[in-house]
Amino acid sequence: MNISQFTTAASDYAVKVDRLFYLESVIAGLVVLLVTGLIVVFFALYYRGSSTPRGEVPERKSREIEIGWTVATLFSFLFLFWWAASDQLTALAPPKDALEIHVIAKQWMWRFQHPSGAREIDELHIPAHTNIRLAMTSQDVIHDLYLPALRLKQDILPDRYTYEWFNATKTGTFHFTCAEFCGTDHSVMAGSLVIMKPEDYARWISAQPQADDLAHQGEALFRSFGCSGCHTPGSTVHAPDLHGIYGHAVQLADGRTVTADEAYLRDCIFLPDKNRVAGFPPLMPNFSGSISEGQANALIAYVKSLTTNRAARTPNASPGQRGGSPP
Amino acid sequence: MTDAALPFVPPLDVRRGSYLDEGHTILSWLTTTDHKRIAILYALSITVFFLIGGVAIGLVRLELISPTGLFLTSDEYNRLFTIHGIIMVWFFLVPSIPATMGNFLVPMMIGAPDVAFPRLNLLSWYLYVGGAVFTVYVLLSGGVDTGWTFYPPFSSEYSHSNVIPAAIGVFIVGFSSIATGVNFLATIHMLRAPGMTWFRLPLFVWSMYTVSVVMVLATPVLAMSLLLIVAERLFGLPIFDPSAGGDPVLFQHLFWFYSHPAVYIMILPAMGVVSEVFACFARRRVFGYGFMVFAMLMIAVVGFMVWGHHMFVAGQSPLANLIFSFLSFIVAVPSAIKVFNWTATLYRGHIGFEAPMIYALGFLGLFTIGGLTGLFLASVPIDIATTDTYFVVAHFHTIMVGGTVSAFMAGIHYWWPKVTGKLYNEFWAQLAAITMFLGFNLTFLPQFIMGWLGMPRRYHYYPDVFQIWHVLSSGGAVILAAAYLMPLVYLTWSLFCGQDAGNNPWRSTGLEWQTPSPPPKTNFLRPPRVDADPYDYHDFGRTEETGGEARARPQGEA
Amino acid sequence: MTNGRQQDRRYLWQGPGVAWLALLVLFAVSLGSAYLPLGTGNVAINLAIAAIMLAVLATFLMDLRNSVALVRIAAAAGLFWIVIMFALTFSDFLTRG
Amino acid sequence: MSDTAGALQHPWPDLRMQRAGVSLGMWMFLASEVLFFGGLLVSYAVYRSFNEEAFRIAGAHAQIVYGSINTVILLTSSFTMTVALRAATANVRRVTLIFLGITAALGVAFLVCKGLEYREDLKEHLFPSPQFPLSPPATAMFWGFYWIMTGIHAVHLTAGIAVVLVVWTLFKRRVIPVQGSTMEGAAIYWHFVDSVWIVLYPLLYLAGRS
Repeated sequence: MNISQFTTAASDYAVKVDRLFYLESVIAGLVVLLVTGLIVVFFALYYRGSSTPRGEVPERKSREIEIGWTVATLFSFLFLFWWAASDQLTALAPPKDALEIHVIAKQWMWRFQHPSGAREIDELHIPAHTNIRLAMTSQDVIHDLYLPALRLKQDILPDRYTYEWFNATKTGTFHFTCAEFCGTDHSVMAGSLVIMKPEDYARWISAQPQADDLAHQGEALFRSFGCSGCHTPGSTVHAPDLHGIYGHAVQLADGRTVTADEAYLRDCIFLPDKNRVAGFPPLMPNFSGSISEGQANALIAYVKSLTTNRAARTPNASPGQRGGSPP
Repeated sequence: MTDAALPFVPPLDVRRGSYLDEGHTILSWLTTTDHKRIAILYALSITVFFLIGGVAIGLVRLELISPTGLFLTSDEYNRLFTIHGIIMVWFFLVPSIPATMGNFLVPMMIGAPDVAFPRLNLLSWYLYVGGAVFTVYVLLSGGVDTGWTFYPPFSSEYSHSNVIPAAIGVFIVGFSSIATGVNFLATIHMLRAPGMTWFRLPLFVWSMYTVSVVMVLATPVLAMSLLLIVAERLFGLPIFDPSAGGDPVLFQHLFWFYSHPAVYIMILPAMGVVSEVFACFARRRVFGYGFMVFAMLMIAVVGFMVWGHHMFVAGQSPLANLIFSFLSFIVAVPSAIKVFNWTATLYRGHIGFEAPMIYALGFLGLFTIGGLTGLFLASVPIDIATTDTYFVVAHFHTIMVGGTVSAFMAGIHYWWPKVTGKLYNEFWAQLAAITMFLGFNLTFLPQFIMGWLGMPRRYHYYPDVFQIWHVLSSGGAVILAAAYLMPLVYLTWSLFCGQDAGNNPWRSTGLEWQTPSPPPKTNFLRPPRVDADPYDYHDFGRTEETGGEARARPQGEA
Repeated sequence: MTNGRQQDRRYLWQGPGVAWLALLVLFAVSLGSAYLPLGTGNVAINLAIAAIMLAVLATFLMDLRNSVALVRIAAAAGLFWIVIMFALTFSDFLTRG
Repeated sequence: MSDTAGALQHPWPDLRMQRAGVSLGMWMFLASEVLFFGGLLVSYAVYRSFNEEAFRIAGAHAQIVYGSINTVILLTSSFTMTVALRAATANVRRVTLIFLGITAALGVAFLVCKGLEYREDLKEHLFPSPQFPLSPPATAMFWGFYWIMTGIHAVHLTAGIAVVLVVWTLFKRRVIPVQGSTMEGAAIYWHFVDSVWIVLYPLLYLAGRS
């Protein structure tokens, strides 16, 4: 293993983080030099028994000094905060068009699912110069996907999605690892991040064992778990139609309005009573235990693929009252 | 140094009539309500735990010499660093300075015969022992592997180790610090000697005051968060269980609401100690006394509002990250002021190079480094890159071990003659102080570097590219261990063979020194009255050879 | 003498008695209001009444009214810090998005 | 009045200072206790704000009759405690002893009532377990809070009763004079336990009544 697998700054963001780090290192170095320098000078001048003249420091002067360095410190810290915060804020919003890869962490391994349906374990291939968004969840305890070369780290929680996004600029093989203590084999829960040229990635992904893409897998599951029995327009059971639901606002029974994102859809599968949609009876069975996180990802991908175009074909579909007629 | 007893302190035979003579049986110690004796009980107990915690981390550092381990399984490794954390935080660092020096000195520095509630004080030690019993049980029955942070759902559902007794032990010891805090606050408010106004309080007393506020208001939240973990693990009450809608991040909020202020519980007393030491050995009034007091109050209050900087990657909202980052930069300002003020205290002084001063200088250097790396971690992007790596490990050890333990040692050496009436060997003490500083830096500078390079913490096996840094760090740890053991030997030696110290070997102007050493049970031979500001060393400095003015005189003699 | 004695005795229970009655009335109002369909208003009313009850209890039964400033500061400190805890914890939960 | 001297304890210079000190110490302990319950309350608030509906469903199953009776009992006990304290300060020993006794009895009555309530709850399997009858899952969260909050409160109350009984015995046997600072501390603590209940009652019993 080579140290550059950790230290290479493989994205523009990583370069910015390094720049901030070096800036603060220089400031810290100067302060340490200042303090040590003063101590050495004072020791030399005012060592006990030395003949340097000493007198009182006037009250007024010492107050001025005191206020002076308080203000100076405050402003330099505010400056650092401003710099750090602007780096943080510009990196905040993930771009809309990002390539989305699902990450499932469990004691003590990593599973990745590409949009094409290709799966990997403890190894992640991604294209460079592409916005990548990792949608991550855990099957057991808290983990943390640490990508040293990208200077990124994000905890991964059970029953919740967290995200990391980046745009890698350097190709090569880098290290990634778990950074939140997760039990016995925490220290070996690691793998390699392979950043490839986009065309190489395209070649690589097409050479993967033929698997249906995630949405198609989801479609099959949608039928085999019996979801389609209720969630089809015209079904006799009164259940919300799912076409075009992703990304749109949903009115809930308790008066709240939420946006149907991955987390919401996931909750609908595992905690159906948590966010009941207004106007529908609580009939949805709880699938926690019978559907795995991986299958849930496929189902969610399928629901995301159901566009409004098809929904438009069904008559009477209006927001808040999606789905067929009452039984 | 010769006996420089101040004129009005009767030259007593040191041994006779001191608090040490109030009873020699073990029972007399176990039932004492004298704050000085309770301080000694605490000092002995925390030393035992410091050694246990030290052995645990010694094994860890030995194991880490090789990237593939030497003699431990991963489970054993995880249990060792967990027990190291639990013991060092709650059974050593939190009680270290407050329960020993604070107990001994707060009443003496304010001119009181004892703390406000002497029996509560004894109870607090028994609570400590109660918590200690659970922790020792955990240790003997196979340990606990959650890390000292007890994060659910690992601690509540997945760990197969002794989480419940470990949490109960910490829960109990928490009430010991609450009791100590309440006691100090009541003492400082109600029992100051005549003339001892708020702005005549020595900075050590102010540090005890502020730390007590933090102890009283932060510790209960830790107790509650641990209680909820126990309730979930023992009875299945689903408070943090994600499958019932619980949020593990909420636990982290509660935990850090205590555990970040806990860092200030560890560092504020250290600030108090070195303020005393700097003033005495530079023979100089502490520069900017008012600002020093204000800075400590600021730290105690704002220190409660920064806990979220431990959770920048935990799934906290970006806005909360921003707020906590801002407040963390703000809380660094008073710490910086203190560093400048200590440095400025040396200006125009008569600086001596005795052992306590070397330890205090070690504190100043390491606290500066620790504080500055704190700025790195307050910056969200750098924190995201370095949190949960050795960079963070090195940062907080520099504050809590480099800072607090150096100051603890400075205090031990400074007040050793006060407590025991004996002088230790100055040469060995200086050697130990310098060794400790060098050993510390050799241990933790490599950790800063490998942390920035990407070495995650709590790792049993690690990529071999980091081996060189681990070996250096382990080498430093050996030196550090030697430096910690040396005082144990020469201080014990001084108890039996040390020279008598006289009442005031450092010719300090502190009120605690204006009474025989070791002090009588009632602390003062006559109730003191205070008529000067603290650190009245300036006259003292000029008339170095003739001895100085005392700041307090017994009532009726002034 | 006897008269003064009796005055003393009345002082023992009179003030606290009024406070006690006030607390019982407040409790009844709180209980009754809980059955009105007010949505979130119910929680608000219940908590407001609880706050008033705490104030009555602290002022008249715990005698905070007559205690030294210091004791009042200690009591206020608890409240101030709990506000910090709520504000900053919710700064996360309410902005998670 | 002659026994005032016996009330003064080391290291206090006089009884007035000692009483102020005990009262201050007790209040600081209460500030600590406020934060202790604060951790619980903030958790409750977070979860309730995200599970409005579930908490309403779950709250409707709390035994409001027992809860309300207990509220009246505790409010009354605070009243009797205050009378006892005032009597003690005025050095009226007999009244002090009687009202302390009533206070302890009311405390015990609360616990008995609570025990009956717990029995009902358990009969309905409202202790979170696989047989837990309510849904959605966050209802179990509400009941988790119910058991923890009432449990911790009951522990505090038990401690309060023990303190009151000890004080009563010490007064009865004239070990310590009623005028000392002991009564002060006991009373403040008792009122605090009552205050906690005043907050818990609407959170646990009044959720989901409308």
